[in-house]
Amino acid sequence: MIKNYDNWIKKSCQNINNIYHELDDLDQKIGDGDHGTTILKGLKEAEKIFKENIENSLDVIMSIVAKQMRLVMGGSSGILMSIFFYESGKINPYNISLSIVTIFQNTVNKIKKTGKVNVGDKSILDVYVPLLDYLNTDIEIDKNLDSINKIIKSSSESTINMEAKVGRAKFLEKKGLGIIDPGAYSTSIILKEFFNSLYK
Amino acid sequence: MIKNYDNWIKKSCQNINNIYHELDDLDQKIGDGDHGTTILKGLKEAEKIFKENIENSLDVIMSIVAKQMRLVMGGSSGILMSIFFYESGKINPYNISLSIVTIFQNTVNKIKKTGKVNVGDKSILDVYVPLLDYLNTDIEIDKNLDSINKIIKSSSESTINMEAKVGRAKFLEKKGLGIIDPGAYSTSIILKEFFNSLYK
Amino acid sequence: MKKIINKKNEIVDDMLMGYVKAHSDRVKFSSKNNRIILRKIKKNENKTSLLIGNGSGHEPIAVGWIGEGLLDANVVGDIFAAPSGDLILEGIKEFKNNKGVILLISNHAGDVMNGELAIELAQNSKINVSSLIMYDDIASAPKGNEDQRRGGAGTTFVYKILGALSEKGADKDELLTLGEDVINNTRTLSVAVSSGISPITEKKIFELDEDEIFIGMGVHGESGYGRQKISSSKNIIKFMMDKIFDDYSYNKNDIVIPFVNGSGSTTLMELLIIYKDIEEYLTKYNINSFKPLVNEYITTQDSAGFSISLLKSNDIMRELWKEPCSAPYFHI
Amino acid sequence: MKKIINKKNEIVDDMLMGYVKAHSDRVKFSSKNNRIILRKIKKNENKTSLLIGNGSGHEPIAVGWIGEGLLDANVVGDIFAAPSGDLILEGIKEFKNNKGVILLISNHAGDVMNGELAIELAQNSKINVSSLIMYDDIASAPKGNEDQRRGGAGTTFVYKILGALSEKGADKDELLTLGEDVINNTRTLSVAVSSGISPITEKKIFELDEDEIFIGMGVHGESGYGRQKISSSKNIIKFMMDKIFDDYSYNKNDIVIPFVNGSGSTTLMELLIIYKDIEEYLTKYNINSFKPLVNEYITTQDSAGFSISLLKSNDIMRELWKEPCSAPYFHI
Ligand SMILES: Nc1ncnc2c1ncn2[C@@H]1O[C@H](COP(=O)(O)OP(=O)(O)O)[C@@H](O)[C@H]1O
Ligand SMILES: Nc1ncnc2c1ncn2[C@@H]1O[C@H](COP(=O)(O)OP(=O)(O)O)[C@@H](O)[C@H]1O
Ligand SMILES: [Mg+2]
Ligand SMILES: [Mg+2]
Ligand SMILES: [Mg+2]
Ligand SMILES: [Mg+2]
Repeated sequence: MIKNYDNWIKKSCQNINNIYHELDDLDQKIGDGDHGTTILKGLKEAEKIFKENIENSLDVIMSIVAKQMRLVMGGSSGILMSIFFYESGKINPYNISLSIVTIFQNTVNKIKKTGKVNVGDKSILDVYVPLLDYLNTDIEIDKNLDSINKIIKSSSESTINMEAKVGRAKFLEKKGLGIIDPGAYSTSIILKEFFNSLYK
Repeated sequence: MIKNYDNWIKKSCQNINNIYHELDDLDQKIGDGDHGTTILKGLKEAEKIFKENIENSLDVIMSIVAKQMRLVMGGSSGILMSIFFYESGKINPYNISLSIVTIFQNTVNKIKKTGKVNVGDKSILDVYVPLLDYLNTDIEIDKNLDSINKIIKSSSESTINMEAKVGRAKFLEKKGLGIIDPGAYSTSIILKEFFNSLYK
Repeated sequence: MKKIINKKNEIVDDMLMGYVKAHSDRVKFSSKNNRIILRKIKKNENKTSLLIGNGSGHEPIAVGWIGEGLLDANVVGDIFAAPSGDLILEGIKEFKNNKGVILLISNHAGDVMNGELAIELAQNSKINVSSLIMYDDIASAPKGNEDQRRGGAGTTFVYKILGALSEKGADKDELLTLGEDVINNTRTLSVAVSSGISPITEKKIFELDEDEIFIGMGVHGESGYGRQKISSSKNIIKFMMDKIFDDYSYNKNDIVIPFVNGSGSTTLMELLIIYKDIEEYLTKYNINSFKPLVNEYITTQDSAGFSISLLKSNDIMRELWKEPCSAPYFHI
Repeated sequence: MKKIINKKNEIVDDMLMGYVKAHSDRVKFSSKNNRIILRKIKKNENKTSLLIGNGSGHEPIAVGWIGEGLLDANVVGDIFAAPSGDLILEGIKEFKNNKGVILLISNHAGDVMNGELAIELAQNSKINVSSLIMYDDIASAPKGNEDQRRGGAGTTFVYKILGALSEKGADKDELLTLGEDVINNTRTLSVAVSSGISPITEKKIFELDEDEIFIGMGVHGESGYGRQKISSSKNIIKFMMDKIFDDYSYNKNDIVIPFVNGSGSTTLMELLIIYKDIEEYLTKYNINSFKPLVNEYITTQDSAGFSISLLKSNDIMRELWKEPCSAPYFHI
């Protein structure tokens, strides 16, 4: 499991590294232009911290990773995006599927509470919730990776047509309409890698 | 004589009003971009003050005019360009030609002293000195107006090929080379009108 | 990029190093973390400490406001990013033995989330800390929803007035009560004239046409009342003051403290002209001004623009507002 | 034009009105002329008065520097234009019964011509006045011709130190002697990063390419050491400090007062980073810094750029430098 997680974080970091400029550009349009730089910084730190703490149990590692991500990222995205990393440490190797549902359920609850955010507000939540809904239909994850990837992709893209009610975009003239939410986009990459690393 | 002077100042003001933008543009290139605005302000004030004090003798009028020009113009050009206006009040109606030579001689002396400036330094002095030299050749002014106008024009244009040793242009990379000195240009207009108003 | 800096990812740390070196007689780094800046000499533990965590890029606020009669500490985030709750917690812990601690929070999502996390963690550690969320920007939420408004330049009144009162030994509750009172009586409206360049993205922070200004725009370019053609100071001030007067009821003989804040490259010449027009507007309504502040205090890099903040004041507020303070970049 | 003003030809008068209104507790107009700004309360006639005439557009200098421990008066010219000698004379006459008067003159042609005229006229009226011509900009004339250099940001040392000494009752000669001493030990070098817009011409004051800076450029865009590609703060500071160190011999254990002045839209963040690099440079040579000044004090509208000034100080200078003063826009 630790190997999968190590791989997940590494791959996420690599993928974000390839497109962080794109994320900055999106955030430039509807925020302050730093989302790519910020999440990349967080993931690089996560990769480093993971390695440094590899002797510990996964939940300990991930709680340290999450805290350090929060610390280096700062802002709204640090505190919100580290939630999934923290929760992910509670995976149960003996019942992965069930524990994943719990992880996503807790992540969604915490994001909602911390971010005072709802579905449709144009944020990372708009990726987590459709995915949780799908996982809640009792599917076998390993046999439905394609569907999962599709849901992740389409739900992050669905933020294009949303008007922001949270984040900096909320204060824009057009509330970010027509632009994909950068946090949702980066989250989609991270979640895709999460499932790929667990099951491939 | 008072009528001629009134006319001189009015005409100068009109002419400068037509081209003060051009003077600002020249000063923009080799100074701080305000010479046209500044000299126009000075001449407008001169016109007003002249009218207000028209009951006085010419030398009294012109000393008040000069002081007010200096006051509203400020900067280097106020103090330097008002000198001729001050000296011009000392014209002798019974011997115009001779007194004009004295006026120009005194103007040149005072500009040199106040401005710490020499011929060739790219300034208003480069208009006054060639003219004074010509006047010193004992010509009859009224019969040589064309030559006078030519000298005024060519001497102001000669500043194009000078490198500034005074004024703001002195600190420029090319020391204003290639650009006519705005102060010399405006002075050429004022002096041309001076002779025209006296003799036409 | 036309910014004089060294490595881009070290801007904030370099700045703080320069700040602490330049004002070593008055401020220092926390021994625990170089993102926590403290007064050189800590006041005794009977003081209710005041601190704030905020993103950088808006200097001199708040890092420049550490000193007697103002802040005890500032926790500094990256450019335009609130510091994490964990870091703010470290800042709060510097005062764990103090009678009380107040964490000021300017109402911006990141600052609130991280601030609240820090408060929760600190309270778990039995530190007597409370937060005070400050808001004043009338363009960011309508009348009736004041507490959803964002923190703008008017938060300065809270910093300064609580700073002075805490110095005199007031306890936390007294400070919080006065703080709420100041917030309730503060209104701010800002206008953007042209964008500065972000040192991170190296791009303009927002776009405005050559003849356009934007009334109510937030510090990062977020919208308010919208774009209009630039006009005279008098016109713009009338438009803005009318909006402020629609939002709060000022009465004859009220005494307000006006604060005209420049956002970076708007010149002091302009700010003073703006102040003149504001005072003339107030005078027409028979409202008096008390010790106004006119300068650049909360900037967004080299953006051009300004904000008007008004505090409808009482005697106590005015007394505290004019108290001297020793912060390197706050001057009354 | 992206400037918030009213009528273009009333900019200076509007600004002064705003200034006097905003700081009515400390400054006022002369009853004779609204271009002469005085302390609200005149010090007694035993004081040697300090004043200066200068063009506007560079605020807060010098109009913002009127107050106890600094200037007694400022005579304000139009944008970038020295006031006429006649107007400066009016300013001097405000102190005609004082023990002595010093007219500070920053070495720029217009200021000198008009200042000298004023001195001549005032001396004719039997006022005990002298001028002190201040220069410091090493890019404007070579070593050996120091007195032909222009007045730059380093003139600030003269204002502040003589301001503090004159407040203590020193007489004119003592002040002039110390003033000369300060001037002889001051060096300034400036760099332009990008041009602001002149409120008169509505155009850029000078032109620089997107990746270019200009070392030694004067406040209106005049040339010095020339253009170079922008590089890191460390590189630029090394280049500039090397030039300053070529010009004046600093020794181990010298104590210098550093002043980093921002010319308008250069951010405080940058100025503090620059200060860090300056202090590190000084430290390498074992030179100590004393109470540095880092902020925007002498600006050229919204131009970007900065200058470095160093005063090699002695005990007396340092004592006077750190004295408090009450001017609305000078803070030590
Ligand atoms: N209240 C919120 N709830 C959920 N997600 C949020 C919230 N606020 C911001 N976000 C997410 O954070 C992203 C921006 O992240 P980032 O640019 O790193 O932070 P910042 O806005 O502090 O610069 C947005 O695209 C959005 O997805
Ligand atoms: N020392 C000097 N001697 C003679 N003429 C000078 C001197 N300095 C400046 N001038 C003249 O003044 C002109 C500039 O005038 P203006 O732009 O009105 O003043 P400023 O330079 O104060 O803005 C120059 O073109 C030059 O002819
Ligand atoms: Mg962002
Ligand atoms: Mg000029
Ligand atoms: Mg950010
Ligand atoms: Mg000028």
